[in-house]
Amino acid sequence: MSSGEIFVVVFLTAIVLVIGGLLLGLLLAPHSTNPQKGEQYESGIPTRGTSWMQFKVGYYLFAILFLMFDVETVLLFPWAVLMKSLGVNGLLCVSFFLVVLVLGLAYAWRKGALEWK
Amino acid sequence: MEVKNLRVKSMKNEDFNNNDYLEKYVEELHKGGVNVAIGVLDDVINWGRSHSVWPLTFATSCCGIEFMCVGAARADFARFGWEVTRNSPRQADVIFVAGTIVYKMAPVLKRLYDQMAEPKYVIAIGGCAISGGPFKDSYNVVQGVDKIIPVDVYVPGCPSRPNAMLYGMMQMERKIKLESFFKLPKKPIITKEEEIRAQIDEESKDVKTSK
Amino acid sequence: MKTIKDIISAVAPGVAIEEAQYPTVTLDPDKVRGVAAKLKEEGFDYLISLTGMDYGDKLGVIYHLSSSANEHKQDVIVLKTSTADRENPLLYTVCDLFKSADLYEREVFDFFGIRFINHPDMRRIFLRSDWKGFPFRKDDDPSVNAVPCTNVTPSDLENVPSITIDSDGNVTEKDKMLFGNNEYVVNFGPQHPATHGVLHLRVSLDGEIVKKIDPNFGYIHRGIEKMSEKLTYPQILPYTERLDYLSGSINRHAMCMCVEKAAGFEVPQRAQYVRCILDELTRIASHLLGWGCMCMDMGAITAFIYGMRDREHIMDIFEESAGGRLMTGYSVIGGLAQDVHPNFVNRVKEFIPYMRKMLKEYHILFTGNPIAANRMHGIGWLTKEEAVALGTTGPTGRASGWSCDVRKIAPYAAYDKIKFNEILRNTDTLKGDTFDRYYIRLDEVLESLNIIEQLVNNLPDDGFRAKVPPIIKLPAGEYHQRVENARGDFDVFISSDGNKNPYRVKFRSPCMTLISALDPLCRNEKIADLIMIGGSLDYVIPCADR
Amino acid sequence: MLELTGIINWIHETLMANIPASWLVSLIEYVLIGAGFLALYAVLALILIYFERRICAFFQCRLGPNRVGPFGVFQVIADMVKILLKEIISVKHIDKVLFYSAFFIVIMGSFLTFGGLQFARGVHGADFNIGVFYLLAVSSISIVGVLIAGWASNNKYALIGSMRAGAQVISYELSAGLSLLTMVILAGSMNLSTIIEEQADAWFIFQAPIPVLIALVIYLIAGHAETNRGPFDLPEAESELTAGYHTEYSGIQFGFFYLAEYVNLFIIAAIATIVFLGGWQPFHIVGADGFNAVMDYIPTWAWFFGKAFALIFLSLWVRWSFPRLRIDQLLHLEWKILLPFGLFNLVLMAVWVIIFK
Amino acid sequence: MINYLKSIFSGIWALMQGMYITMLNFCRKKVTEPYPENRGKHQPFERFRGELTMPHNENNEHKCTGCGICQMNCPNHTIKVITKNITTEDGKPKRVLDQYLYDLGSCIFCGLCTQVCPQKAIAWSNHFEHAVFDRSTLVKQLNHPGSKKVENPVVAKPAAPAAAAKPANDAPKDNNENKN
Repeated sequence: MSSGEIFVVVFLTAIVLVIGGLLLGLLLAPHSTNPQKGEQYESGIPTRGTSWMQFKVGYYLFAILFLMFDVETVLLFPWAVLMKSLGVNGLLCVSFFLVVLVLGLAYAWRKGALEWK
Repeated sequence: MEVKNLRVKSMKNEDFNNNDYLEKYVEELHKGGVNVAIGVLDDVINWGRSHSVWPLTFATSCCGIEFMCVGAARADFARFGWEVTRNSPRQADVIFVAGTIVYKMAPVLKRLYDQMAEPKYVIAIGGCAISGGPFKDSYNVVQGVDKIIPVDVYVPGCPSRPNAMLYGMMQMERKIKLESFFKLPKKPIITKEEEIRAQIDEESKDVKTSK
Repeated sequence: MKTIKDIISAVAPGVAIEEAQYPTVTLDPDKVRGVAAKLKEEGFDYLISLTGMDYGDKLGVIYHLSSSANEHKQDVIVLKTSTADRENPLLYTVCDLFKSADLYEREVFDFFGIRFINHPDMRRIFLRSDWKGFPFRKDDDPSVNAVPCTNVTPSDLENVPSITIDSDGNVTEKDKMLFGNNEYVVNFGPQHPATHGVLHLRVSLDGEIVKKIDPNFGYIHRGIEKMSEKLTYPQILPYTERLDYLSGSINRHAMCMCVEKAAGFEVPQRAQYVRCILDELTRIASHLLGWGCMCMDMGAITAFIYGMRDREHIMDIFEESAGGRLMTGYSVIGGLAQDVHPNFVNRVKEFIPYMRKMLKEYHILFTGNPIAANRMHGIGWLTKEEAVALGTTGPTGRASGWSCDVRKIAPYAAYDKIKFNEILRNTDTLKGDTFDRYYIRLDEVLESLNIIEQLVNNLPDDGFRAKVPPIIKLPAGEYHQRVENARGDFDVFISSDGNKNPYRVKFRSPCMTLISALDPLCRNEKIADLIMIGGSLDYVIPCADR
Repeated sequence: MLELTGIINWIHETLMANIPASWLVSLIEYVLIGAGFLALYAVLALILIYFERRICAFFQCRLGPNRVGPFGVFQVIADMVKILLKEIISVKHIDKVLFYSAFFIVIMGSFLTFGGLQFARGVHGADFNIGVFYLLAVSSISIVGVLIAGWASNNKYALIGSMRAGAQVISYELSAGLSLLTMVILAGSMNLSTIIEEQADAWFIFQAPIPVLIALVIYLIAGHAETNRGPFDLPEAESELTAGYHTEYSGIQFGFFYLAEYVNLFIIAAIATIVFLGGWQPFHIVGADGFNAVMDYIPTWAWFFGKAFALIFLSLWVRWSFPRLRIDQLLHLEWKILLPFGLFNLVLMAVWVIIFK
Repeated sequence: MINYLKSIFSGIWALMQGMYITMLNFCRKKVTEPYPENRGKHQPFERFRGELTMPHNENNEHKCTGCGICQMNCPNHTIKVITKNITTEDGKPKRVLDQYLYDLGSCIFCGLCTQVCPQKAIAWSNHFEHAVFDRSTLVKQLNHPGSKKVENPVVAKPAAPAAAAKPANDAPKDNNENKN
């Protein structure tokens, strides 16, 4: 049996699990209604205004940093697999790449981009 | 399930107070006759539900400290499987009204209770929650939470000992075991419908305008 | 050194000084502010409490002032003022002089309807904004208010009225909104695991950063002070325990002492010693819980459970002798309800070395933990001046270097017979951060153990209770008693008209001032810090709400 | 021998012998595989929940669940029954599509990762030649679920929680990836089967102790953070945000988050076991044949789960010892400690491989 | 750089010490009281105020005269003493206790009632298992049905060991002399 087939089977099983569980809850569980039930919970006090507002950019900055570094890491995987056969030459070539990466990190560090503000 | 078949580990039926209430309760439930298949299913489901009662972390005053003691090492309600205290009413099964409820808090308690998912239960702990207790004569204290939400078990004390709370929780467990799952919910819901409705309409207006 | 009378006659020339328990000065409403300002210059910078009064024909306010300087630490000056206008009573605010007056004056407005000119925030503090009447007025009928079923709307909470008067004497009233329309305001509490009760904090956030906090009280306001006016003195005792339930015995002790002093009862030494032991045990229990809760606020649930585990030993001692765990009901007017249990001394003696050992473990587990230490160091600075202005007494004040321990300032019961140190932190920098407030509690536990050790080894044997008449009546007058409870300066103020019921009872809650410190401490810190600073202040809401 | 391969082969042969149509055999086998995965998934989650509750209680000087069934083992079953039959509240003012897809994505992420593991000799799910890559990819799907759960709920606690989750998980993804990258250098392959085969004589941790140990520690910390468990439980920080991103979810919806949290815990331990500790390979000492034979006698699945549960115990121990990090500490730990160490370790491993291999 | 490494290693060391403490507690004896199993064996301490009782002797007699002092002293009207007038055998009218109602649901266990009772007719028991489903069952009648006041109050002592508090009048002799 191929891995692709197993992947599809696992995928379908997950769908069955979620939908089955949800259906069980929706069909069998008791229900009651009252006007406050669907309201958002905020420690028992009505919410002020909407929650969907512009949010702080800080979280987003880290997302960008992540994107940069993660793509670089992904690029290293092929080298890693062949590391043994490439030997010292491979390491030297990649180390140039790594130095750029480290410099980037050092720059971000120095600039204070890694601080939470 | 009959009352006499009720089993709580290491406790006898005679050890519990107020058994006559449960007998009456079962009698009322069985009025229309019980389907055997559903009866067995009920027992299985109620076995699960009664052993997994997750409380909402809700405490207003002194009884709240004793409630914390119930969760701590000495009394340890984790033994019964009740230790998964949820902070969101959506995920909680039982609300322990541990402490005084004043006029300002009453709507909050009501809202929390309303927001809980069925099946839900209320345990009133301590004199304040049962009857206003020490503050019966106060101008600002609700004289018993049963005025605003239906209460299943009353645990007296001021504040009640941790073990008394465990006892109250075992009473709750017994009551859940007797219920008929497929007939839930059947508790009266005391609501001043129009009031709450009107207010919520207004709030959603607020939301829209601020968008 | 100037005597207190010199100071008063200097700042308020020509005013009669009444010789009661403390030097008392009665002033016209428009003079109070000037005198208070001058007194503050003279070093009387700590406003202990501000008590509203209904004299029947007049409505008034009593100010208790004291000093943070060593020179006058033991002195208390009482200022009184009143207005005859019951329809629209107006007084001048002192909240710009003493920050703590901010909440006190709101409380007086809530209870008596006295509005304070120039006070920036004249909202109701404890009762709902739609409450009718002012419950502490003698002629008020609170029964017109029904149990409400709906929450007040957010905008109702934010509408801040204030009243100002310009130089020409024109009174203007205006309303403003507390938060802007686009602010991200999140409610923390009343049902929240980390607000230590039912405090409601409206927090304006910018991402993770706290911009402004508006504490909203009253979710557990039971009106104990008003109820006390209808109760006899022994009947008030159980209610004092339910104010700050974590220092219940200490509060009860305060009330007992106040009545005993006023009525002139002699309390046996044994009772006094046992009361002190109980007080210190209560303090340890409270600090353990406070420590545990603070750890839990920071996510260390195990530490919380350890604190609670060791607290149970104290609960056992209480239960065995007094018959109650939290509410001991042990001190009564004249002494103790019953003699201590024969096991009492042994249990206490066993507990002391056990607790010392556990304290070491706490330090290794949590104090030394780099995550915890990093979170606490340098967060939530409270300078000494700020602490005095806010009136944050107790461990919080002492962590900022303000020596404010009532056990030292005005020793009561057996505290003058034993040797102990007042624990202070950061006396050189006069600044206290969250770590100081955290650490001082564990140090105080250690010191309390020392106190208990001295007391329990020298327990006198002269009976546990004095003879008191079955009906206790206090002579007309005003009585004030300060004690150091686990959170700070807890005061009982009784105004008696000679009956068996008090005319007015006021409890000075240390917690209310602690909560008022939340906003200045948490600004520009993170949400996680807000929770942690709240834990380090260790307030108990029912004490603040009363 | 108590190996599972025998059972699997037996089932396959029985089916082949009795059912003529090969497509039907395949179908039945698919269903069996699905059911097997489902059962393993659920049972593991239940065992882990029980395990955690008991262990946590023991760390806290108390007993933990012990009253439902012998030693309280049926406690989690009761919980499951309860949570399955709890009402699902229809919350107002939400983004319905996102709200209902959030837990679906979370479950999908953890289930697909689960399907890529190797449980014993010959018992494994999808085995790609880019296995490590696959695991990294699918395990990071869960965070999308968490993010949209917080956003769709229209709840302020949930939103802050999910924002934190976003910043946290993507940051730690980096370190997890780097430490796996380091191991790929040593293994020379991304195929999980090959990686495990490579460790037949000695687990990787014994082949190159220093770099592998550093990588293991980094991976465990990062993995712990990715599962949002204490001391990295900022997204649901109970004392701050009540229930964090799943505040508005009730009944089985919340149950899915709960389930995924525990299975993710297992997945992190399992990946660490496979990549660092030899997967299902028994403990072998080169040359000591008698000893090796004894070790071989223990079934491979027992080796795998034993190692995984040892790592899980470590993780619980950490969780119940430490306070929660604050968000700036969290990012400090990742960007200023783990990432530099990870990069350094990468070079160290490369040098190690060049010198010793 | 050195500081950076130092801080990391000292941090790891401190964290490991913390883990050592939790492991220590992991191996310690657990402090949990197995509550429902230890019922009867490990009741709360004798003095624990669990419930107000009126001790009756073997002849179903109690010591309450129905004076109502406890009712007056109760801060929140938990006690209600209902008396009735009867004629004794020798023809005199007499006021005796009819019903002694005690509302467990609002009692605050302050102990004032037992402290002031001149007859020591009421006492605390340390029973604490009171949880019920029905609020009305918490209002209890303390005098047993058909009971009457004991004729010679000097003989009988209260049966309950938890005679909570001595009344104020019983306090030891004047303390002033002990002082100096």
